[in-house]
Amino acid sequence: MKHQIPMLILSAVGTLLVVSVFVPSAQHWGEDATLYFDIIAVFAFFLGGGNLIRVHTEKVSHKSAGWIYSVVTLLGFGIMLVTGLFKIGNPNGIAGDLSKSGSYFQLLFQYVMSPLNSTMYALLAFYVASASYRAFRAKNTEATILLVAAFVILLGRTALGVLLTNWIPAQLSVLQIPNLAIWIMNAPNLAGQRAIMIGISLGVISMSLRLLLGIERTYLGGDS
Amino acid sequence: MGLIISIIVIGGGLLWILYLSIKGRDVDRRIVYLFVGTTVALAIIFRLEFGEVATPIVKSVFDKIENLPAGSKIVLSYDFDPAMAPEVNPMANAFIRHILEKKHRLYFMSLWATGQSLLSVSLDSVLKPEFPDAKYGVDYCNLGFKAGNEGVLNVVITNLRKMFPSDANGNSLDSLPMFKDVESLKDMDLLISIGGGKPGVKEWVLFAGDPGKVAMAGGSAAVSTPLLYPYWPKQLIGLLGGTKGAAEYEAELIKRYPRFKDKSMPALRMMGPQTMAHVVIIAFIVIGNIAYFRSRKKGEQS
Amino acid sequence: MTSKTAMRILMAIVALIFLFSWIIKSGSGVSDSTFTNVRDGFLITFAVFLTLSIFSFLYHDNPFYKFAESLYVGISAGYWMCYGFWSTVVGNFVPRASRSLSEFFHVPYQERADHILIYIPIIFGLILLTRLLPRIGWLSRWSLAFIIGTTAGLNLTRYLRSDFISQVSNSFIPLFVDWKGAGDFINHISLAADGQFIAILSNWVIFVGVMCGLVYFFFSKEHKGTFGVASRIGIWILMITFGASFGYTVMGRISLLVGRITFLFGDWLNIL
Amino acid sequence: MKHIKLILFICLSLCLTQAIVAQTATDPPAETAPAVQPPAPPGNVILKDLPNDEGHGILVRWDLSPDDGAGRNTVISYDIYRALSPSAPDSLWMNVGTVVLGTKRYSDKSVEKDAPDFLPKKTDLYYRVVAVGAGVRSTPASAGPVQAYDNWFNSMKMPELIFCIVFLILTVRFINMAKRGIDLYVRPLAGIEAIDEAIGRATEMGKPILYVLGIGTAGDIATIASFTVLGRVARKVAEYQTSMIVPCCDPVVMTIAQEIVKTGYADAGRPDTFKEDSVYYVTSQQFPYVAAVNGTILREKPATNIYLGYFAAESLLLAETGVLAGSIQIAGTDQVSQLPFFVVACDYTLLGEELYAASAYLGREPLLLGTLKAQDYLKAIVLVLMVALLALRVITGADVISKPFDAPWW
Repeated sequence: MKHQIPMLILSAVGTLLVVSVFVPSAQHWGEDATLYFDIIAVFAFFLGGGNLIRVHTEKVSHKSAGWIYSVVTLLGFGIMLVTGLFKIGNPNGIAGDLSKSGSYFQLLFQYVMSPLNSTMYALLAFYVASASYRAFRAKNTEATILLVAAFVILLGRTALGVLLTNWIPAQLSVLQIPNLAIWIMNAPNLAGQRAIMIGISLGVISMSLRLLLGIERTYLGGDS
Repeated sequence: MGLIISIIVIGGGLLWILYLSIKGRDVDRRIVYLFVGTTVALAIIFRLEFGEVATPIVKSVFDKIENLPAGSKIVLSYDFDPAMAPEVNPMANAFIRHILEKKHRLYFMSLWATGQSLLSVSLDSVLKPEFPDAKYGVDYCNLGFKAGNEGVLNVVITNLRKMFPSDANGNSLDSLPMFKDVESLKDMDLLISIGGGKPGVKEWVLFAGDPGKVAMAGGSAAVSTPLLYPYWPKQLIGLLGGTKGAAEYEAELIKRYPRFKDKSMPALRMMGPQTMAHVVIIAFIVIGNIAYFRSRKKGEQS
Repeated sequence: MTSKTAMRILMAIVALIFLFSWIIKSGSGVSDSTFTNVRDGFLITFAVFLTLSIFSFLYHDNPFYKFAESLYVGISAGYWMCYGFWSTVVGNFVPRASRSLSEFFHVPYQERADHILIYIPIIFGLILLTRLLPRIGWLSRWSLAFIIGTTAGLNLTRYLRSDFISQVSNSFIPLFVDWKGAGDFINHISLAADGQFIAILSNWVIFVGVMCGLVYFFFSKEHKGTFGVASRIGIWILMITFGASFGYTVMGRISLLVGRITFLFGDWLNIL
Repeated sequence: MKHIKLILFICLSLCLTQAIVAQTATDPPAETAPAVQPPAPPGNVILKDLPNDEGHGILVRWDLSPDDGAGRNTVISYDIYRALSPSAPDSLWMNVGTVVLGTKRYSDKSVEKDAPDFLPKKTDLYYRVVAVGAGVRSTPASAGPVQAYDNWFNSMKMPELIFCIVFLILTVRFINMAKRGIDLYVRPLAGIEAIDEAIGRATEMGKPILYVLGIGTAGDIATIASFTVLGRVARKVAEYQTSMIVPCCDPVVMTIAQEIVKTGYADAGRPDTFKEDSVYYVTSQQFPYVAAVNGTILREKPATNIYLGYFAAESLLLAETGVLAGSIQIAGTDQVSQLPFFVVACDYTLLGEELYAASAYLGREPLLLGTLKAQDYLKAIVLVLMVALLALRVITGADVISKPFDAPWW
């Protein structure tokens, strides 16, 4: 019972969506199911929020290590929630666009969330540099090919590539690094991406089919 | 002048790291970090700039927007977050300028909530000051964000109003003139998604461009650009990849419409630091490998 | 003890710098209202503080970083929840569910005969939330099944069309572009980027590359003989692909750093 | 060259005719010409149900008015009207669309019941097409009745359906074969074989195994594939009596992972050794999550890190930290942009499809193996098709094969 009902729901919804692609008169059923899916997806955000509250209040109440940071998290969460749900400071009141400029929600986004988010990513520039220096080794043929291709792309996408190789005559212009970079993107890269894409698509199709047929059941937890 | 100082600092630093690596001494990763930071900072402070020319894959997007008859319907979807913004926001702004300059109708939407907030910034900093005549609901409108990723696209490609009963400001779509002849995204002349994660340009091709048979263009963060190449030129008419793509588009825009010359064109400005950083990364790979092969040789000898 | 004192001194210095920045920024505000100026001055200073706090992680994990990170967790969770509520619950559910609620939220009400069906996702959504209650948590699998069923159903046909059929059909490209006979080809052979030879070469690389790549992903046969050669070429093509990917990713990451440093120099220090 | 000449010639002659027309037009009487005469109506209006739709569309076609682009050249656009009766008064004829000159067809489509121009199903409808000039309108060309009905099959989707059915048949066939005990061969994959080895190594070192499911949701295919592998790993870990850490990025993923690991321990006969807090939820934010996992890696120094699932930018951060901690690293994802970093920094990497195959490899269950075989056969079909069509092109020299899937030839 615990397993049959979810499997039934899954197969029914999935099959409906597949059928709605082929059968025009079932199309609006497919649309409805997708709309429902989107609404359920929002509850996943709520679930995330609920979990966050649970985890961090536990930490605070147990005074476990770093509980003070949990307070910060909860505070941040609470402030964002209040400014957003009540649209505080929104010039258009409750009917206004949530991210209307001037609203506190948008201010918090612009000056708190946005710098945090982008700086987190900016750290990656440093990590890439360090990985280039420490980990990027031409240890075998494969790695060497990867390395050379990466070189050409890195040089080819900047003005330096032009400066270095614009002496090459037009007859051999594909050897100019910017052109070579474009060629790599258009030919071998395209072929490789396509092969991976076809492979992955087959994998996705097969996995979807397994799910619809009820063969793949791990999402229920456990193998049984 | 700035270029010379930068070259001296960067070259000197690289030689020093090369020396240390050959000696077999470990260079602390913090020194690597500091070095990268300094390189980029120097290039930004000295405003190193290089010229750009549009490559075919970028040019084809530009030409498409250029050649559509005035009043064409174009969707611009903000599918990114602040973390990708430095790369893709310049594209979005360039698209807004180009589309409104050509008097097309512009429909904004986003599959990422963060895209919605960033769109607000774009509207205030680019659209409203530079195109004061553009009227909301007639020349442009903001549909806003919906949760549900590709599910949203699956619905709007056949029925827009089912997913968006109203725009981001709560106006019913039927009250906006520019939606009069729009039933679904199939009625659009061009779809542009600007993104870099999931959902992004790929999902737009899969769930909107392909099934709806609508012309589709993309702007994507560099990370996901290579994997979008197989869709070009059939499923995507063109693609702007990373800062480089944005810079090429900005260059093309300025070439055709010189009035934008004094507007901020951040991607063009970013290409200088970009070039310097690429050189440093390549140098790191070379230095790292020199050290690696030396140590391997020593290992074989002993 | 000494490290604690050092930490305190550091904290004080940081606080002083940012207080100073706040005052300067508030003074240089452009708005007429003092409150707005002081607020914006604080916000921009705070943004800088957060930026630098995160960068400080490069040196070592430290309380500043931990603070910024914890704040980020809370803020972004709240952010997405608010958006989920306003865009989907208010935007898509309310207009179909109730007229008075629609009026309250200022969204256009949609009269529909089958509006009772709109409660289906709400029920599934509430079931999903049972995850938070240990005893009936297993119920949430029903909602999960709905979610997975939708993605599986959507993916099945979409991937089939766009990533399988379209990509296979896109691979049937002319292998002899503008072919006017071998004599003509040899007379005009060149390595010009827009020349005929390169165009033909590209198409051959794509055609052979896709085939060899697929051979590499073939699980049913050992990679030996001709098959082995093809799979070897396949993995090389894949490695070039990864190289290109690496190059582009590095490019992207650098752009983000440029963006951040531009923010620090331009918006904060005003030296650009 | 020849073409260019031809084009030039055509252009020239066009200009010439234009000039002559202009000349005659500027003759004095034209200037004071009476109000423009209404254009001739379009001819031969044909109505048809719009194919491949859900029954709310009519395809209207007509022949151009003689004055469209020729004749008096006065047509600017066409208005299309719809009514429920041919004798309806003018006020009941609803304008459902306007198209520019030179257009010969219009799809009248409206699905929403509340829309003012809603097109009802299975109802007699009548249409009028009017040619519109500057301030003048032709007499309407009418047609009808016609009914819109829903189609039971969208013929544009034929290729998808064929492939769906082929795939389904192959899958069922191989599953049956596997169930009957016929041995299905799959070649060894280094990354998969390394997993067992790595668990052994962890046992020897007395250090835990870190299993990261990525930042995907429970609905992502990569995550689902990873779940299956997690089950096997958990069973092995329980057998070897090692410990494992599974930090999760998604609350739903976490609860499923918890149950999977629990089941794995139970299958190994050691349900008592399962610790609930070895599978825990960190946060659903990407970078805070990575920072937390990195912290765990540096503190615990796991013997093996397994990263399987959906990964984005965190791939590089995790992998590099793993290198610093000296762990053996096995990774796999279907995110192509992250694969290079895994390839560079990890000891073994499952590339794209190999990740999906991993569950079949580890379990060797007939059902999973069967679908893997079906995938392979479809790949084989593609390969054969590519070669065959290439041969066909070389033999016939025709370009007919370049669009076998594009055109609706069926």
